Amino acid sequence: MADLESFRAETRAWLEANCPPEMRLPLKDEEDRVWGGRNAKFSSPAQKQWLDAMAAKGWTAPEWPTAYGGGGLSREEAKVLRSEMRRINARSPLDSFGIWMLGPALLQYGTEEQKQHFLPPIVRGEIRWCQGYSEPGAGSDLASLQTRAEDKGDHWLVNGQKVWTSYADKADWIFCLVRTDPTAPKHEGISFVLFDMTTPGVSTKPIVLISGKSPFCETFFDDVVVPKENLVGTLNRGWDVAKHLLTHEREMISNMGMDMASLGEVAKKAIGLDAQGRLDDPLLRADIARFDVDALAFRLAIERTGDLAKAKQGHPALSSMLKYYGAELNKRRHELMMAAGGADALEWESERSQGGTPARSWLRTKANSIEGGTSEVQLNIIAKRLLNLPGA
Amino acid sequence: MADLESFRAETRAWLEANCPPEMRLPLKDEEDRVWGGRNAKFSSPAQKQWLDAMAAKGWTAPEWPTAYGGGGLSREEAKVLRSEMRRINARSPLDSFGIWMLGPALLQYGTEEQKQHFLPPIVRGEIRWCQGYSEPGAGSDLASLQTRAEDKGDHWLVNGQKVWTSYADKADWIFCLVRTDPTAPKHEGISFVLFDMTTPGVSTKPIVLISGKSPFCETFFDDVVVPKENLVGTLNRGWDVAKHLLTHEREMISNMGMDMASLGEVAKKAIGLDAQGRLDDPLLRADIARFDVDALAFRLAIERTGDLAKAKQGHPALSSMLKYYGAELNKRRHELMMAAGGADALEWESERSQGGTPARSWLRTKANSIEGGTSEVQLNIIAKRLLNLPGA
Amino acid sequence: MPLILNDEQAMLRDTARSFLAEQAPVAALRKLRDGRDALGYHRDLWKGFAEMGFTGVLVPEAHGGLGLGHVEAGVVMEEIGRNLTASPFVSTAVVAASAINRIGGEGQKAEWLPRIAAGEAIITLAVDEGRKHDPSRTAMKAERAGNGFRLHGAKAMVLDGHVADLMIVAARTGGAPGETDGLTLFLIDPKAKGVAIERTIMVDSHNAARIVLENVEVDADAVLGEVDQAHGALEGVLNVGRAAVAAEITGVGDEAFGRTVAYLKERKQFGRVIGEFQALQHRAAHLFTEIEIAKAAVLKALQTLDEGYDRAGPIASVAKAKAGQAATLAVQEAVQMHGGVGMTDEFDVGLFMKRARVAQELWGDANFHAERLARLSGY
Amino acid sequence: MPLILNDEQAMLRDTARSFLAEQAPVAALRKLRDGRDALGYHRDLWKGFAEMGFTGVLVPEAHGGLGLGHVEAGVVMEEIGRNLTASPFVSTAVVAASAINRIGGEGQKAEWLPRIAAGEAIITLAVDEGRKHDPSRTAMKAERAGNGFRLHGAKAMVLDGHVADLMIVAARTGGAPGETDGLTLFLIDPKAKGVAIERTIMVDSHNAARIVLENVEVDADAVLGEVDQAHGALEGVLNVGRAAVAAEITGVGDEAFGRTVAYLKERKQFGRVIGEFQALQHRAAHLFTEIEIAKAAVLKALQTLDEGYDRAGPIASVAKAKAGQAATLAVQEAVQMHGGVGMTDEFDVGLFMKRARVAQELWGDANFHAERLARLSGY
Repeated sequence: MADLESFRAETRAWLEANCPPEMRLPLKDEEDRVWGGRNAKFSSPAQKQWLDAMAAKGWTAPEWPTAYGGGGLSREEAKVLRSEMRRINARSPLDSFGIWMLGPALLQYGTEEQKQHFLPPIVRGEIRWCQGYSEPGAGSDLASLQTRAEDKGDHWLVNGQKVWTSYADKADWIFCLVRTDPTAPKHEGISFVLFDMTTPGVSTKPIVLISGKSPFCETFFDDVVVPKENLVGTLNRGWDVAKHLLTHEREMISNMGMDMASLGEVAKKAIGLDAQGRLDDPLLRADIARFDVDALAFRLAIERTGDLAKAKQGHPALSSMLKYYGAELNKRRHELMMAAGGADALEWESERSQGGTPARSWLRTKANSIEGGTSEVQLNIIAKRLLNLPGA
Repeated sequence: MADLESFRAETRAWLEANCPPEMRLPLKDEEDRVWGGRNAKFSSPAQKQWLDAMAAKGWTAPEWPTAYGGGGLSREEAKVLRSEMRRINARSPLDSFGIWMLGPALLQYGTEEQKQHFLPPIVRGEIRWCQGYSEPGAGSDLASLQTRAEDKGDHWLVNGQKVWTSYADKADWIFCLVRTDPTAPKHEGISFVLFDMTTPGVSTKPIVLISGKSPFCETFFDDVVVPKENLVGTLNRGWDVAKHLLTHEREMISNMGMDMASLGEVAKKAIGLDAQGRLDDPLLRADIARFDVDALAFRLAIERTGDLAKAKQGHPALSSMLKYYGAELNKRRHELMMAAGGADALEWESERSQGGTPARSWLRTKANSIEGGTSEVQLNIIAKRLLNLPGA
Repeated sequence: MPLILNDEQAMLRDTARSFLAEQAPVAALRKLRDGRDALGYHRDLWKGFAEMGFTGVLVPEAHGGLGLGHVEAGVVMEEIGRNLTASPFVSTAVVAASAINRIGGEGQKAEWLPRIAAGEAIITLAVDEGRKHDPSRTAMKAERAGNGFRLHGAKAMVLDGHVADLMIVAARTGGAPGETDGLTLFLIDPKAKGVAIERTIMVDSHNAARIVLENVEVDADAVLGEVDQAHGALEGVLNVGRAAVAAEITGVGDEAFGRTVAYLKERKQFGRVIGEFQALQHRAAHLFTEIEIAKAAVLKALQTLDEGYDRAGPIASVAKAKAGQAATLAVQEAVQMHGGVGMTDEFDVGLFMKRARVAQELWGDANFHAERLARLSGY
Repeated sequence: MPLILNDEQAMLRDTARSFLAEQAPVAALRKLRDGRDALGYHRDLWKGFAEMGFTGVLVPEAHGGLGLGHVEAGVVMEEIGRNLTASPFVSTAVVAASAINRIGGEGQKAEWLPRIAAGEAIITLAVDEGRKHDPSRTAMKAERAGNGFRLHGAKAMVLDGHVADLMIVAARTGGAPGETDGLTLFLIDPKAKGVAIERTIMVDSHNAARIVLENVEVDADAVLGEVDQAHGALEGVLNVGRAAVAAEITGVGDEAFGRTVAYLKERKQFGRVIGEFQALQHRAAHLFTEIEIAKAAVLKALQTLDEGYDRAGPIASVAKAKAGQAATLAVQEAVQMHGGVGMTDEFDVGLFMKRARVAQELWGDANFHAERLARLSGY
């Protein structure tokens, strides 16, 4: 504990010295996130400065081993780091599917060479990744995928189509599920491979969402050559890697909205207070108060689930619980944001609404309970794996 | 329309003259209802006076033919009667399973003799009925019933057991589902019979509910002799009668709580108003406001469903919709009543709480979504019959 | 009166349904949006509305309309909802027609009602100023100036503001924001000096604008109704708008629900039609129930406007609140049950969600109306 | 600190679990109820609590207790919840022990804490007066009289009031109802002249009473803590009570849920185990989630009381609100999913519903605490 307290003091001092003031303000909008990659875009020099400082300490991936560029922190230290960052409202220096999703899978299933090769640049935000899982028409039934990888001796030849590939048009590399044994049952014969999105034969087409944004793409593979060494894990056992990784995706989605400004604050600014100092929209106020109870409790449930896992008292399916609730909570948050925003929030293009940010964010959240396994799929998993209900 | 307006004026005048003032106050509690029957109990002379006056006009069953003692009113006239009764907060003169459930079935399936024999005393509140449907362990699967009626030439011999028989210990007669052909498939081979509860071999045992009350009984039949003429409808087609009657049971339950005092009034008295004239418990107030929206709209949905049926634009399964929503609404009403009542409402025996009336009523409502077909069964019916969803 | 449509009303519904499905389906809204149409509605469609008589549904026959009632207006609104039809119907033929017919002097009626019925004038009510609807908070000033008044202030969510031929503007001739006394309605020419109009592109691709009045001078005969006493009359007209929008939003929700049920019967996952999954069945059955209940409240509100205009406040609030809540659930379930495709702009369900959101906000959201009901009920 | 029990705490949980399941299961509550037991708790059980050290969980070792923390008290409370155990644990060993230990003078501590730890004194806090919890509305008067005070007024929902050896009574030495200043806590002997105690039989068959004080005179040394300044200290003690009851109610909800899941696996309808029905599966999965989230909030509240007693207000409110809401859903689903048998007094689930309802109300329901959170957050 004494060590932890001195770690806290050091961390606080370091953050104080290294986190630029602009990086202590809430995100203006989704565009304000830092995703890194070959073609990284920074909306301010402070963003780059903050990323570089954190990456140098390995604190973009605090719990990864230092050998692979990570922070090498214990779980308790990482908690301290997070709480100290929260104390000064420090933004996340880097949003990264590499850190949230691929990294943990590589640490578990990758070869030493793969770890050495891929992890350090991920920590530094130099490779931006996308995920090639879903295929047209497959929906929740992920394992019905059809994209084929033919064994051509020294390489795989990949042909097929993915959909809902997040930021495929902006990503440098893809981690991708392909069918390597078409004769095997559905969940077998699938492998997990990595390849560069600039490989000839890869093309992407953005999908315009109801938010008017295109975070997702359709992605096409036409005779794409993938080196054999880019297979992660065992041949035809890619489903294991995928499930491991889905757990991390779920955790990522369940955390959505945690870095948003408080609803009460937003509503107060938008609507004002009445003579008794209460938000001047009593029913909305009631909803926000109840939301706050749920959101604060949920944040603690995330923490507790991690602590349980660390103490080997957890259950892998608890990530489904967090994914389910986190997604529903974030949708609720944005419904309330829209209610608080009123007429202003309904504008789609004006400067007043920052180009329709409230409405576009609201619409975007509707996918939270679809992507990474629908809420219905999460409930099925809870019923089956945590409650052991029959036939679930 | 002119006729209707003169009917309204006459009705108003008649009610003004004949509805005793005590019968214009809200029910004090469930004990305050008038059920009639051979051993009718009236908690005040006004109750009897009111019942007799209404029964003389046939207005305990306003839409039944006058030939059977009913009011002979058109649907529109009956609506006027109801709205005029509501205007002066007139209580229902009689609560009666005979009027709500058996009567409509007899009008549809009974012989002329049966109608002549049973309906007039039902209108006058002279026979109190109970319903013998559920059997131990059957739950929602009503048709799995085991009570047998053997054909003994001039009579049936009934043996078996029913459960959840409402007020069997207070009822004069029972309408009862019995298996007359044990070899037929589940829904076939069931018949619908009526018999006197004083017939030798009939015994009842009250079931104590969580409300501490015993509105239900277990009912046992041990070689009970039932005259052949007491069969309603076709032999072995009792399931048709039962379904018809269940529709009326559903309507009855969906109307629950409609004669209760307004939640806002109750809460105002219990909790008081704040400086702005609002209920001094802002979140409870929000819940009550939303409840009121739903309850007012639901009352109109009941009316509309009746109007649709009358105009042959309805669907029998709409009764499931009303049953489902009405039950859930009444449960919600009583949850809010308990919240408004606070500590006082938690007392179980005191005079202050009228012998625990709020808590007992609250607990009793929990059965609303179980009796007469569970909410789950109603939703199944809606999915299957109104939405035509597959496999429902 | 039975809580169902009578034969004539049912016929009107069928007529409106086939007319709109043919002339103004969802694709027509997409065309306006994607082409960044300057008007924001189809002029030919509006002519069609006039030919069908829809524009004159609430205009007395003496002024060239059909002289029908609010139920009939609601019938058209519901079909507009089903098709997400963008048109000046609610601003002009429902709210402005009601306002001028109910409150206007004979001269005002004679001038404007025939033009509404003929589809020749677009007229809009400008009432809200802040983010949330609340007429009593009107702050726009109207000071006596010479023979008339000088108006100063700003309005938001003015439907069809940038294409209107006339605006009915609520302004304060007395009292302070928060008070009901001191409100007056004015007929303002959008081309008058000092009027600035900014069209706001909305999430639902329906027309709205912000209006700034900078010392706009009008004559005394620009007053609609009584000076200082507009609050009651305005509430009456708003109740018409609320009930009408409740009808529209019910159409939006019901259509989104219908499309969802159809999808449930067609879409396969894990080797089964997803409509077989009981969890989805129960949610669909619950949603069906909510929508049916909303329909009853909406029809009752419309009937009450016809039978006892002055008593319609509470039921209009019930209808708007209930319809808003049911439709919100309907579009949420629609997107969720459609899964990924429901999130794409290419698919229609998102457009239903967008329209439901704006219609929910218009003239008071479910919170506003439940709150109003609580106040009216004295708790 | 990790948001899980440490090894010692887990061991205490296991001990408490087997002790209570054996000594004070639901059947023990039925026995008290059906026998109309005069005490309302089992005296032998209370001795057992003392022998196990539970009674002294929050009493410092110097005063004969275990000197453990709030997490440990909560661990016992959760097991009490699972078994619906009726005992003076929360009134005496949690709330009164905290109050005297936190606020009391050395003499008061030396007099009462050892007796609490030994299970020899039952002490209760009397704070609420109206139907709903709200300490600031305290109206009971305490006027200066001679060397001490004269108390006048009435209290409701006084746990174990009719068997208490001492009452800690909140009264007003200044200010007016609604104000936080002017509150003082008094130690009152239930046998003192002017004290009238009415035991109230409650829906959950747990002990509660109404107390009327009619000009009850006490010396100055009956004051617990500072005159006029009790509000802050009282809130602190109430936070302990709230977090502890949140732990209990979580136990109530979790046990009701566990029994329901077991029933889903066993009960057959239409030829299938009802746990196979997806609609029920999803509701059960949702409920599981709500309960897990509540558990996290409750543990955090207990840990915060241990780590930073004065910061515990908001998290105690989150815990009480969330636990109340989750348990309410749990008992409702329990009765519904059990169907008819769930409605019978013979079956236990109804008792869980009854206890959850009372515990929800005690020291602020979910509405009270969400409201408090809103106020603390400045909206």
